[in-house]
Amino acid sequence: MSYLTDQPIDAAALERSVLLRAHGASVVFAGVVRDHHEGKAVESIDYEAYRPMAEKEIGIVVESVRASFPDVAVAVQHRLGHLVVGDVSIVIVCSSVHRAEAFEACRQVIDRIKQTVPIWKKERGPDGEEWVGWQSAQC
Amino acid sequence: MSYLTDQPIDAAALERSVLLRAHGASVVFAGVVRDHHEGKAVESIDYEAYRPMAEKEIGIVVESVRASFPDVAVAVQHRLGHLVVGDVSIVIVCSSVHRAEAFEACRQVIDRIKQTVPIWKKERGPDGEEWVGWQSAQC
Amino acid sequence: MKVRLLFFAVLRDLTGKAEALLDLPEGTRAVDVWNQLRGEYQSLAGYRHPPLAAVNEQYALPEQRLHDGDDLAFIPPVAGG
Amino acid sequence: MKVRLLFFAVLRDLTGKAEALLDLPEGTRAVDVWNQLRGEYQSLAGYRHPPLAAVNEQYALPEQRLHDGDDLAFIPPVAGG
Repeated sequence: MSYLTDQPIDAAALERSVLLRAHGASVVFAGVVRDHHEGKAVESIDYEAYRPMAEKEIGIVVESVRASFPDVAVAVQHRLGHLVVGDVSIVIVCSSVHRAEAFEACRQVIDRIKQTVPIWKKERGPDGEEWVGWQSAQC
Repeated sequence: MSYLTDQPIDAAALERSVLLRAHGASVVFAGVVRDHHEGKAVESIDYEAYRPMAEKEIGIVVESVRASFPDVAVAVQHRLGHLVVGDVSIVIVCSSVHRAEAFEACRQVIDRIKQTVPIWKKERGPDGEEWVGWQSAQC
Repeated sequence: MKVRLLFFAVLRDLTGKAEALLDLPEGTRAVDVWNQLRGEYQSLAGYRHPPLAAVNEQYALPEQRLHDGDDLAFIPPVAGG
Repeated sequence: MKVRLLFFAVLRDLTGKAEALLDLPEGTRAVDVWNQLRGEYQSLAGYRHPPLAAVNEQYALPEQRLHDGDDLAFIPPVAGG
């Protein structure tokens, strides 16, 4: 299954896809478009990816976290395209026998996806639009 | 709203009830009835509470975590009654501007609920039934 | 004085009751009620230390003295979540 | 040698292209392509250090030498999640 989608994410379906009868804990992280960023109002975000590479890089993150937490089942979907405030951009589900490793795995998956996966966002608001992170990358 | 329910928990509704436009992260913990406990097979669990006290104690946990994480919105529902493997017994939603405090708050809420709230479970399986924690409380 | 004793979970199963109205001498403590129960129910004999107690829906120490009209409950190990 | 250069996000906006087929001398490195872009596009002049590079869908060092048939992409600061 693809880690990327152009449709709204069905978090409940994602959760069911990994929950085993032996699992007692499910931790779900949802990233949501919020109405501000670094002091500026945000109305919408366009998410774009280098798709084949993003699929591979999310896969690398998932496999690496699975290796650290062998008892945790992991599912990820990242949405691309035009999202407005309140829309969910990413859902990560980690389910496991016990909760401690589900929390820890979920946290690691989102932290690492944010660091390494070639996905970008252009924020649009009343003051115009901007590719996040580009201005400050000047040197 | 009551923290206790005799019905299946609607996690999506609970999530919507706390998510603000300023929030960029939502962390959801679901506790699920699993098919084993301490080496024994489990088929179902009956959850019982000292209801008015359980409501108060969950409220104390929620207020205390809110005091530690003022930017985090918290919602909790615990289901009571007869649950089978795969049924969700508790859902905790923590949404916030940023993810770090949402993860931390969610973790603290479930850890503390498990410690202090007067809710009990009777596990049933092929080997009979048992109130969890009672045998080992002998002294 | 009258105290209402509430039974939950394993204690309700063992005693076969949901509650009992007790007539107790002034100064009775929660732990005294526990010891009385241990005398009545063989299955509680092994539990010398009382479980946590709750008086009027709040956790209380075993040594807490009870008052007329109190609700008392013993709280077996909790297992919510 | 031929190298396909892919543009994403801010770089696609700035160049107005999704991709370009480059004819490069043997031994060209990713950073050399970046410097060529900086010469062509005024808006990149301030970006002396190249963003991360990817060769054939894998992260690569700026000094990596390119080969005929490679896909090269510069990866502006990522912002997924």
